[in-house]
Amino acid sequence: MDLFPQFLANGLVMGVFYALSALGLTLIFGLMRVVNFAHGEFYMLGGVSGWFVTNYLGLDFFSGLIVVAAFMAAVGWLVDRFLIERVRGQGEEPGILLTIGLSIFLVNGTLLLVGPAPMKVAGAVAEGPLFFGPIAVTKLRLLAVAVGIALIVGAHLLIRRTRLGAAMRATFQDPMAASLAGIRTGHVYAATFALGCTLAALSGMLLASIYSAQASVGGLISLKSFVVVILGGMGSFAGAIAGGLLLGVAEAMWGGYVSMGMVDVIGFVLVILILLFRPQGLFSIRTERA
Amino acid sequence: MTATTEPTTEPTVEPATDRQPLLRADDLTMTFGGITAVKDFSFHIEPGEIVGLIGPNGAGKTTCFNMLTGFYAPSNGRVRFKGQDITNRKPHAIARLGLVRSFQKTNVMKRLTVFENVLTGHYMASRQSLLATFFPGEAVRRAEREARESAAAIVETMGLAQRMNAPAHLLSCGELRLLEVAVALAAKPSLLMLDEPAAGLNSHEAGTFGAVLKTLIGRSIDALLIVEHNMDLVMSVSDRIVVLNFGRKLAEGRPAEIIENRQVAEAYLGKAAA
Amino acid sequence: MTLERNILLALLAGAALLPFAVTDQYILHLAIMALFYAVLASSLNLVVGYVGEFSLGHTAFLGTGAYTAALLSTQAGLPMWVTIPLAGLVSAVFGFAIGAITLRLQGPYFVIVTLSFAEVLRIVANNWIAVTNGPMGLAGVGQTLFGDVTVTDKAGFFLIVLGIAAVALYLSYRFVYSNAGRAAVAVRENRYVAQSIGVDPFGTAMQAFVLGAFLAGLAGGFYAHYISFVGPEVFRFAFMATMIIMVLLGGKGTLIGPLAGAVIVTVLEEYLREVQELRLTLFGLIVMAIVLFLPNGLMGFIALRREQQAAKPTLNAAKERTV
Amino acid sequence: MTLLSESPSPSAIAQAVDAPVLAVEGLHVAYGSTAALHGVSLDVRAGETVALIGANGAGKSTILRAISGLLKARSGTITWNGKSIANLPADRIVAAGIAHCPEERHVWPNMTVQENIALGAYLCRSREEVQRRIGMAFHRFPRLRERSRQMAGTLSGGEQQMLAIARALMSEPRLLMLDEPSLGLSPKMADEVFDVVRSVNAHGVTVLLVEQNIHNALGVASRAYVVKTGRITASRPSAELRGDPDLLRAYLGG
Amino acid sequence: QDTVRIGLVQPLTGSVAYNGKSVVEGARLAVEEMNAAGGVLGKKIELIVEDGQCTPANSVNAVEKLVQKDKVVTLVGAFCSSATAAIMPVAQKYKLPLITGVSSKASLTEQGNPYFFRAAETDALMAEAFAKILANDLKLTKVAYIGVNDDWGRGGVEEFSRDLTALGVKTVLTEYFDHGATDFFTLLTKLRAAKPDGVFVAAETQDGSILVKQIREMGLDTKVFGVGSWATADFINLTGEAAEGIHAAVPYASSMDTPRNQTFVQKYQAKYGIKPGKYGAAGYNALNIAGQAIARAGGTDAEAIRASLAKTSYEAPNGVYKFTDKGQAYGFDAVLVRIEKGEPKVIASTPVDAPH
Ligand SMILES: Nc1ncnc2c1ncn2[C@@H]1O[C@H](COP(=O)(O)OP(=O)(O)OP(=O)(O)O)[C@@H](O)[C@H]1O
Ligand SMILES: Nc1ncnc2c1ncn2[C@@H]1O[C@H](COP(=O)(O)OP(=O)(O)OP(=O)(O)O)[C@@H](O)[C@H]1O
Ligand SMILES: [Mg+2]
Ligand SMILES: [Mg+2]
Repeated sequence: MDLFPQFLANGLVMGVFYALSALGLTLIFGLMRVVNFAHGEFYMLGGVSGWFVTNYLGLDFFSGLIVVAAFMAAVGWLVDRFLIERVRGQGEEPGILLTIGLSIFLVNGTLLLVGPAPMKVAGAVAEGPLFFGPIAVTKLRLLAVAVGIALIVGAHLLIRRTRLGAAMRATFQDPMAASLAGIRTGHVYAATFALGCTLAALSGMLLASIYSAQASVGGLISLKSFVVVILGGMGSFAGAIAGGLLLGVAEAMWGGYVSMGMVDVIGFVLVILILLFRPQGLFSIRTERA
Repeated sequence: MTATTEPTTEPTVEPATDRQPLLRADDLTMTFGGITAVKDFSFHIEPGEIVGLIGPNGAGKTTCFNMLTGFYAPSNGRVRFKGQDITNRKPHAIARLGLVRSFQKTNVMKRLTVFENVLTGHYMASRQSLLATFFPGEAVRRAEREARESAAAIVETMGLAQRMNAPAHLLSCGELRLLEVAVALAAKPSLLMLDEPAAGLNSHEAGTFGAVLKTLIGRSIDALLIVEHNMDLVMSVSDRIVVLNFGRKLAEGRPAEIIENRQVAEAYLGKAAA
Repeated sequence: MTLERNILLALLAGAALLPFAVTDQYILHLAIMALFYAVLASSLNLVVGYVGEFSLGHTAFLGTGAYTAALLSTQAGLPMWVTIPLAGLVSAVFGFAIGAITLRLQGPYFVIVTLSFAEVLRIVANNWIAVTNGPMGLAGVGQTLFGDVTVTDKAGFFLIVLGIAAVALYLSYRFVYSNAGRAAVAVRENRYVAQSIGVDPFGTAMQAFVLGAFLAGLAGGFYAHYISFVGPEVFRFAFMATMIIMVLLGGKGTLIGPLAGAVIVTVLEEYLREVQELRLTLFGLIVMAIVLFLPNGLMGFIALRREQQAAKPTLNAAKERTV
Repeated sequence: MTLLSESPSPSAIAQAVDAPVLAVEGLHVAYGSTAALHGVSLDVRAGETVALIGANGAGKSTILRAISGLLKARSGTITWNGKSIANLPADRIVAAGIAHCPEERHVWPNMTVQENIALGAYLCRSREEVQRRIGMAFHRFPRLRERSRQMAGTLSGGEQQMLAIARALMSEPRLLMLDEPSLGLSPKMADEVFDVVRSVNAHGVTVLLVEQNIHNALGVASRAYVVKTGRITASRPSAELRGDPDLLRAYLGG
Repeated sequence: QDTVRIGLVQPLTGSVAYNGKSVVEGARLAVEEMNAAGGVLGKKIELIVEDGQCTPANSVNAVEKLVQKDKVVTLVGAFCSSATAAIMPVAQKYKLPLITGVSSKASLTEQGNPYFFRAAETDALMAEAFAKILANDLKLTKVAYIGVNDDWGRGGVEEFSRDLTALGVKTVLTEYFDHGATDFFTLLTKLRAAKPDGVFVAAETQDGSILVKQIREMGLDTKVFGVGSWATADFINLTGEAAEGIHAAVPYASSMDTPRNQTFVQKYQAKYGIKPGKYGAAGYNALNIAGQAIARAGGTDAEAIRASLAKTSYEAPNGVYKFTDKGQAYGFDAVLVRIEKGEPKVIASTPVDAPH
């Protein structure tokens, strides 16, 4: 049997998942330039609070998703206003340190509250296999892919086509000029952070319904997401999806035809190779001049 | 508009001897995507000369600087400095040959003090081997002392003595421009290239600055290439002026000749020439 | 500059007396770990503070050093005085190779590519079983210093790591206060200016990077012998996070900062054992609090205080003039 | 420049020049712990063009930054149209009709020229109106139309300066504050920019100007304040200053 | 000291914290029981738990602290074999007995460390005990092996494949994945192509449950059997439907049907609200072994405790633990369970023999 179609399908699905889980980071790291090490933890919180609202509050998956989104937007807003705000404009390092501290706090705080066990988030649809010729997928995966693509396109349009999107880009490129144009930069920062946080959490809940939610997943998610954002070239949603698909397919092919053991190496090797030849990532141009 | 070189002005600046010019650029061309910023531009600088490079906004002056100093690789053309071909060399390698420039957009080391900025500018004078870095001897200490003295003197010359120990981010725009020139001077260039050094200085300060520039020739530097939109300054310091327009050479000549030039007036000076 | 040097000398002298004054092995163990981290943090500081680029892959050099020493010791039975310097050198070679690729990049790209290298090395260490013994790690790393002198007690290890720390600080001190160090600062502060005054940004950054790798390799070599076990987790991000916290907490771009950071974090982490499960949660909170209240680290805070002290009279004078 | 056809009718100016629309009283501003302004007072009447002149580092830019809300005032009052705007955030001040074209251009480097200009009218919610203003901007600075799809960060210094001015005009302010508008512009282009300033002013917009080129500054402004080490040391009609080079030198000497 | 202190090093943070917590829970229960019965040497036992994060350096830190500051008389722990390997020399240096209830890397007991005792099965022992049952009862001819990429997973795959191969079972695929991996579709695609009639999996709850779920999602219906904490309530809950019919070879299952076990399960469930799994039992056993050895030693002298540990004969919920000269436990029972209707049902039980 020819395995290629299934590998490709696996890779594409994973690619969308990667792009999806990197979406929040594309905003916060790619556009806002906060090297956010707590990204994986926001993702994790999405899964864990998804578990909470579906298991304890008895909500169905989609209402749960909305509640989680609202909750995480509030968390993101507060984190920005009370933490990130205070180190803004002081260069990269305070942000790095702050988000490392935040991530340590969030993981261990969550561990304290819900314990280290994996948690099951009931999915929106049944889990059985679905066959397209030789290719097996599940409904849940297809749903997640669809939602993922919708979110990515939505985020892209938001940034490129709306007033808020333009205000965001202006604010991150030169906040002083932005405020002189009448943009409320404080709100723009907080809104972006909240949005990034929400996107991370949504993907966290969506994917937790396919896998499981656990307090300690954050580290791995952060790593992969950084790879995706860098591959795509900071802050580009088209780039993020390309980076995600590239990573997903490359991992599937490597895992399929070479070895599963070293699968995680692929992303990093790709990053190194691509930046060797295109130091600004796949989808970004340089506009700085001497 | 077609750009033409004024043939009449050429002979007056032709080198009298067959010595090598200090800097010679031939047919420099730079294209960005579809835009040609500089096209077939040739000029030269003699030792002891102050040359002004002027032209309308976007004419290609800064691009030209970037090509001469290795920040851009020219699409076409060659640059020779002190007889060596320096086209496509790295910026730092060119600087080490004695060709040092300042930037149009203010570039200083903001968190260092004025003195530290200028001291850092002495990098080339106090370069040393790795061994000497870790096990310094008397020579290194002497070089260090000399660099410090020289740095203080340069800060003085540029009129920043009061600001000696102020971190650069406390300086106003105009002061920063002066600091940039000071840092460039600290590198002990033989040809100094300044990109709008007087932007942000008022008329009076620009005058003082011009006077300082003139004293440098022969003492600290061999020659000076200056881009400036402050006409009083350019006209008063330059021995010769080259005019760029749409990336091509429009005219070249002594200040008095340039002032008279109709094309220059039309493209660049506007009402001011009237 | 001289102040910093004198403080360092005094600290070293004081530390040398420690094993004679303290017999509590637990405290000595903490002191050893603190110094080990101090070497690591100082080496990272050379990159973060003096290249001005944030390397997240510094564990690559720690791990390379640790594996080098462990392999030389378990396979060839070499003593520490050979393995630790060789660990430094092998790391320096890795530093050169990795630097050659990463130092062309800046900002976030540099951050992530260095991280990628560390991860690649970790995954290789985890899978190249023939050499690294994979996830099983290399156990039983010897503790022979030279000849048949074997270090058996903590005091011995303390003196060794103190020696390494002294070397690390001496090299850093010389580098930082030299023309080369100023060049590195120039590159950090403004690449354009640096280039135009003749500084080769790549070469200068490379010097600091390789020196940092060398020192991290020394630390790694020491670690292998002291813990006597090396596994792929030496490449893990957890080590990296600890190093970053130390450097930034102490204050990057200073020599004493990372040292202070290493001591504080080591002691803090142990002290927090008292609160059991809350330990890391509190640690995270403390890290955040430090960023918010000491944004430039401890040294930055001290410098600010001194500046304010100095500025006070003039400020008052200015006030008087205006009223 | 074509805009000269909209040249001012003297009577329009005369009507407007009455009560001060902008009044600054005893303004103290500091950067961190270093004071930059020590009690600055000035006022600008409706429809007037006023220049701030003074040596390098005197505090001219700081005055503009305080008015536009980029810097907080330590003490002192700033009133605009009779309302206090001291310590309002910058975006509220723009909304109140004050535009500030800052020193060093501050264009958004990774956005196209067109996007930069369009965002200047961020507070204007009507699409047609924004389009109209963009057309106006391109009409004033034809060079920018040629470069409309280029990333602003790759423009030449002077082109960026034009962009910054065009962008500031996009909010159609009642008070326009320009910080060294001619900086980096060729003499011809500087003239054209000052023509634009005159024509904008002729339409009733009040202008507060910092300008190093004294000739140009006094050419457009009716009055000038002299700023020296954080204080206003004199206020003179332009004509008077122009006629007295020695006085001028004394003021500008630093 | 008015208590007898025992130090326990386990991962309480990080990705294996989940299992470390279970060990601690079991250990706490054991201490509670012993203290309720009057403690040892007339004193209460005090359990001091430290987080070793499963890394060598942190585990060494924790042990140094337990030994130097808390003056414990016996050490229990480290979960991961690498961390255990790192603290073994420390224990030896301070001449303190060290018992692990978990670390299964075979070579640990081969290092000639007289202070080290392993109250756990090794992969080799499990494989030996079950290979025949698997091959014959499940009628396997072609088997695929999947293991988590660490010392434990690799050991499990190697031992089982060796023993099964010796019984004539063909190996059609061997793959390792990294701990924390979430998507196995690529691996399972290869599995589907290899057409095995049984899959052996060495994975813990988190990885294992996702893997088993995805095996079903891919529409594969091969027999699944494995080692790891599978016979636990958590595993079954997480895996859901997909868990039905899979087999697990475990040293302990809550459904083991001995009176001793029934009281253990009852107490454990009363205290923690969940049935004990492999790791809960491991912590429980290790602490009981330590406590009994101290009691028999008649004092807290390390040498005496060591000597009495060597003479252990401890009746655990899952049989009797004894130690070989090298400190390897044997004699206890291991079971093969099948998950049926959400319950681990014991289908075979066999005592673990001393290695030869
Ligand atoms: N990277 C680039 N991509 C596209 N166009 C560019 C790029 N760099 C420069 N240009 C264009 O090249 C032209 C020349 O620019 P340059 O900066 O050399 O002008 P200049 O003579 O220095 O002008 P000014 O006096 O305004 O500083 C400009 O029109 C500019 O827009
Ligand atoms: N960002 C800043 N941080 C600290 N001090 C500053 C800052 N900007 C300006 N200053 C100080 O405030 C004083 C006034 O600066 P300002 O920029 O207002 O001067 P200016 O009159 O605009 O000068 P220029 O003509 O050079 O632009 C200067 O002495 C300067 O040192
Ligand atoms: Mg220019
Ligand atoms: Mg100014």
